[in-house]
Amino acid sequence: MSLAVDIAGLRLKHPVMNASGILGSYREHIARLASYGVSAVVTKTITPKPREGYNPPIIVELPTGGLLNAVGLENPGKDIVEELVSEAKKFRIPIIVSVGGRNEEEFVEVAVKADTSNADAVELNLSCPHAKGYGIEIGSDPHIVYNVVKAVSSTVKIPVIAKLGLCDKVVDSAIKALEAGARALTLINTVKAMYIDVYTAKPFLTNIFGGLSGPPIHPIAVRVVYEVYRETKAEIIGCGGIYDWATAAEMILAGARAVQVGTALMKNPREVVENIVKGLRLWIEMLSLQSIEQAVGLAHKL
Amino acid sequence: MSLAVDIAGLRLKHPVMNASGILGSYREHIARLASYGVSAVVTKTITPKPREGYNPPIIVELPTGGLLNAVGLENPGKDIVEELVSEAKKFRIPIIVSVGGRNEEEFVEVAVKADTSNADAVELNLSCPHAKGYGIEIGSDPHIVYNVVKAVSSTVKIPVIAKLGLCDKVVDSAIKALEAGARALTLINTVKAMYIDVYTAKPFLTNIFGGLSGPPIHPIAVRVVYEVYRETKAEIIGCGGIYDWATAAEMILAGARAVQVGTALMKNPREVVENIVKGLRLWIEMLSLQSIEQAVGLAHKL
Amino acid sequence: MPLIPARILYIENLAENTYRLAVKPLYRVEDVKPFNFFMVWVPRVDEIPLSIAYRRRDVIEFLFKVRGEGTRKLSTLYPGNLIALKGPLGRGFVVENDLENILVLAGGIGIAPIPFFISRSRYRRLDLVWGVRERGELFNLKNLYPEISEKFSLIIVTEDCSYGICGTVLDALRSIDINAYSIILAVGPTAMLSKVCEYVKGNNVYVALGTMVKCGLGICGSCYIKSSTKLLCIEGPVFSCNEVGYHLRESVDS
Amino acid sequence: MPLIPARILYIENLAENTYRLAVKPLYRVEDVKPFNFFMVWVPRVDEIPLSIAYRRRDVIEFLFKVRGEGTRKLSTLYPGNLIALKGPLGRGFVVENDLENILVLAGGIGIAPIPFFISRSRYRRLDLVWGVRERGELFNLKNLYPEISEKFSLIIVTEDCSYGICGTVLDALRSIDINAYSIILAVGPTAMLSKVCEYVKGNNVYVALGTMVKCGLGICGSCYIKSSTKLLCIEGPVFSCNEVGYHLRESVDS
Ligand SMILES: Cc1cc2nc3c(=O)[nH]c(=O)nc-3n(C[C@H](O)[C@H](O)[C@H](O)COP(=O)(O)OP(=O)(O)OC[C@H]3O[C@@H](n4cnc5c(N)ncnc54)[C@H](O)[C@@H]3O)c2cc1C
Ligand SMILES: Cc1cc2nc3c(=O)[nH]c(=O)nc-3n(C[C@H](O)[C@H](O)[C@H](O)COP(=O)(O)OP(=O)(O)OC[C@H]3O[C@@H](n4cnc5c(N)ncnc54)[C@H](O)[C@@H]3O)c2cc1C
Ligand SMILES: Cc1cc2nc3c(=O)[nH]c(=O)nc-3n(C[C@H](O)[C@H](O)[C@H](O)COP(=O)(O)O)c2cc1C
Ligand SMILES: Cc1cc2nc3c(=O)[nH]c(=O)nc-3n(C[C@H](O)[C@H](O)[C@H](O)COP(=O)(O)O)c2cc1C
Ligand code: FES
Ligand code: FES
Repeated sequence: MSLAVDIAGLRLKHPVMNASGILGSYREHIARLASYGVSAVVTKTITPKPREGYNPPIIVELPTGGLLNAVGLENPGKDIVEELVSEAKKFRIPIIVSVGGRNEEEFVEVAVKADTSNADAVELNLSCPHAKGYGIEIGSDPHIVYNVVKAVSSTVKIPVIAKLGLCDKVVDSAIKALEAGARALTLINTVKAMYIDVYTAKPFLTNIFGGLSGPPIHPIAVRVVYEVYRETKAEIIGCGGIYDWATAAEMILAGARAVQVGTALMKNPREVVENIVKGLRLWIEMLSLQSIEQAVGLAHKL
Repeated sequence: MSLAVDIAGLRLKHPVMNASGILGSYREHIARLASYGVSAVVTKTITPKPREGYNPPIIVELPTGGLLNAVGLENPGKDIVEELVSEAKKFRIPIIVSVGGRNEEEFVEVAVKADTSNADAVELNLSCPHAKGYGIEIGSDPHIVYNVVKAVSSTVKIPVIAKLGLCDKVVDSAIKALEAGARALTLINTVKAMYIDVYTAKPFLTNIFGGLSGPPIHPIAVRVVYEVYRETKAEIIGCGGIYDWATAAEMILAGARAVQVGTALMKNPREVVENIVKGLRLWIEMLSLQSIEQAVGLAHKL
Repeated sequence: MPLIPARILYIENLAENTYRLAVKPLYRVEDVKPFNFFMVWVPRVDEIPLSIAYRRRDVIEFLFKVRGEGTRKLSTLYPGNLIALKGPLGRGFVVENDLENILVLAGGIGIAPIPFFISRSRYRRLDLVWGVRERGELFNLKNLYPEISEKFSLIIVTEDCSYGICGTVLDALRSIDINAYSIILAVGPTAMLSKVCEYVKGNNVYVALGTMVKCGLGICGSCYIKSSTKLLCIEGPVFSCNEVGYHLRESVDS
Repeated sequence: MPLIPARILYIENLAENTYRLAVKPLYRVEDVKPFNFFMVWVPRVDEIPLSIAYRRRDVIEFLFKVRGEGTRKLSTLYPGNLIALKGPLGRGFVVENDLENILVLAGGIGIAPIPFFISRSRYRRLDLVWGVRERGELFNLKNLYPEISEKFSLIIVTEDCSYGICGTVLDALRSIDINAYSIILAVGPTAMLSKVCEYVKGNNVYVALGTMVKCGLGICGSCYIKSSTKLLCIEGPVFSCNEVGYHLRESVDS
């Protein structure tokens, strides 16, 4: 019985990686992520130049569940990529560099850096809901998605993964990303939301708006994965609200070959990853399947 | 200190009504809703002809929080409207008839029935995420929104409220609805989502997709209310995940003059409504305001 | 209360179109009371309300009759198959008073909740009248639930006179001295319940209704009681005749 | 752990740019330990990490120095104003062993967590060396927290020799017999901590770091310890010198 999966040409020993933006900006972060037991590390979204991000408060746990964040794509810029990749290699763990930009050139610039640094893949962040110019404006327009993915995939040798967020045309954007050469899709990013402190009558985040993550978005993310898989049969990395084996299994049944965990790494990250992996193993056995890959998209067989 | 609000020309003794689809199809439902203590009753969405809705399962509480439903706009058709209105009048409580349709004519048909039955307002459901042809396809296209709202508001005398859901262009749709004569907006409906049972590897709902409601969507709904209020200063009824005074207060601070409660009426509905109303009163006092209307949109004053 | 996956332990044909289903929930189920029911998910086919017929530690039993697509499919599942339960739903109904004399009238598969009701209730005496159309619908209740076999006396009535007393439950009722009972409880087809409520007046007469149940959560309203603000899935399924007289009359007519 | 609104009870200027802030959370706060900290929200201005300086029943006290916009604005708030707390964060650090002799070295506002540390710890003896640049930065610790005034002896050091011993905390440390202590704990500017870790070797030397804290939840990574997999907001802020030697050297150089 095997938990290994192939995704975007990478062979992973199990399907669980971290989601971009959970650590992943510095060498030390990579080592810490490796210690969580993930099968591949995904870096923080890296832009050509360093970005300061927003001033705190940038994050808050909501009384209605989940996390709201507006970090603002803080990152040390593309020069860090080499260091991040070489650190991951020390742990013999695949590394996917998350790439951000405002236009095709910026995406290419960072992706080339990842390529020449021997990263295993790039994940194009086309979907941040709160970093103006860097995010969901791109991913919600299938044509821009096509152009960005095409520009990158025709330049770099390593596999290109497109990360899309919740938007009306997410299925079209997915189709365009694949046409443009994306080997896989990561679905979804956070969902634009906000939190107002009722005692002071003021929005809490400095940026006012942020991205909602964690359990609240899980059923939305599963739906997006299901819809995109149904229309494309693409290789999908499911992301959004996964915190245990069952939330991961739902993603896999909807069509994901691998999953990313973000918010749930906040508490006891090692146990979280270990429990998901263990739980998936038992689940595959319960379903009497030989491998986890056999479970991919199974919910489509009615 | 007053909790009374004016919304769409209706004077309500406090801001809390039920959301459409929580009961509201039969005379008996109206009486039950009245007993919950709401300041106005909103009917189930009524279409010209009776609709059977989907076969069970149509609803499920999710392990990640909230409710997923695909009732499929089951309703007894427009002939029920008179009975619903006259029942509400017995309790001297304003009644808002939720209207559904596949095209302008159908919306007008039901709205006229509401008008001639002396309903206090109609709420056009432009945003159901799971009833094909009846919902979010309409609300996510600002032009269609304009046409439907215009058709209804130029035909009926009673106030028209447009209910919109989460979509990329929700602000544009809101602007169009107001231009077309909507007196107020209800924001938001449920969010398209799904749930897969991992033990049988099958989608749970008969309809596969459903609408997510309850606390998980609250921060998204507050964001939509905030954005729409910022751009339009419209009269807004906030809806989505409200279950206590604080979740209601957030909506009001974001720009809502009134709120609707759906999912939270599942358990102890009388207490839920009473606690929200009581809590809002104490909150207004804490903020040293004279009336709840003074709190509307206060989060925009940074 | 999220769904609870449950594994089928056995499924047994007891009588004509009548099945006994035992399931073992994979997670802990909240405390259940007699007349609580579950929405039972038959994957990709239906979700149907079934009363708890019996509970032995972590095994829950149902008794059901094949009616349509959902119950038919359920009857064809195998031990080991997984279904899912939503519940316990409804308010439950139990008697806990050693002074009561109870008359239970069950019509057809209306027998389903009775074993659990008997097992959990305390009373002085309980007489159960179980009426069916013909003997093929019968099964041996006392053998099935030996733990409660001493707790009640059973009178069987068949409409075609193929077994026991000849006639309907109502016929049997007419020959019974109802003043001997402090509680009368009827479960069965609406027409039968309606007649019971007409025949015996009083606050101590209860009926378990069977309206359409679509959500089970008090939201969709499909289970409303006519001319009442009550919902079966919240305040039911057991009501006193006073509460549902109008509903019963209207439902039978239509 | 969602935000906890808290009302300012009083805010007092203790010394040059130094304030004492007491707040009453509107909801129950989890149990707090010494060296836990809160992210303190100054509405629409900033969110800043502040150590718990003291806790009396449901009142939480902070001691803070004005550094930039956030702390400046905080210092101008009034009693009755509302702020919000995120926490308690970090792992906490407390001594609970009657045999220990503890030497605490506090530089400047590094004194902030010490009153609570003293109040919650058990030990044989605790000597506190508090160093500041000039006497204007000082305030009367023992008067402020009379409950703990007997639990430690205080040595004050000023760099400009305006009060107490003349010199830096490091100068004072050099004149102390460090072998008399089983635990040494230093809180203050990075340069000071770095020198402490260089001067006293051993597993029993601890420093409370002050990296950038942006999320406090172990997610953003802004509080990482150089050449370590540790995060201050999760495993800190107190570390043994062994764990953070490289970090301290690097941070001081840059
Ligand atoms: C609280 C409650 C407890 C019940 N307990 C039992 C039980 O323990 N054993 C048992 O055999 N039956 C019980 N029933 C009845 C049972 O739910 C129906 O027989 C079953 O839902 C029929 O489903 P179907 O798909 O097989 O038939 P369908 O083809 O759906 O319908 C056949 C007939 O059954 C009735 N029915 C259908 N759906 C429902 C529904 N959701 N709720 C109520 N009635 C419905 C209708 O009158 C319909 O004409 C109970 C009903 C209720 C409301
Ligand atoms: C765990 C911890 C506990 C602390 N406890 C206290 C305390 O009890 N009393 C006290 O006076 N100070 C304490 N500090 C330091 C305090 O958080 C900073 O002085 C404060 O954040 C400065 O904010 P500002 O907006 O006023 O200044 P800014 O203008 O933002 O910055 C001024 C300087 O303060 C430092 N700083 C700024 N933001 C942060 C941050 N988020 N985290 C860490 N350092 C920062 C930087 O070095 C910067 O140069 C603590 C810091 C940490 C990490
Ligand atoms: C604090 C934080 C920072 C994030 N930063 C990024 C980022 O830089 N790039 C990106 O593609 N996604 C980012 N995300 C989104 C996550 O990668 C993920 O898509 C989202 O959080 C949903 O997954 P979750 O529910 O498991 O957290 C961030 C999320 C959080 C909570
Ligand atoms: C079971 C159910 C049925 C609903 N039916 C309708 C409907 O008929 N028309 C409508 O406009 N909204 C309908 N809604 C959406 C609600 O009115 C509301 O917009 C949504 O549930 C969010 O509010 P909540 O989180 O308070 O439930 C329904 C919601 C639920 C849960
Ligand atoms: S079944 Fe939906 S309200 Fe009772
Ligand atoms: S402050 Fe964000 S990880 Fe520690």
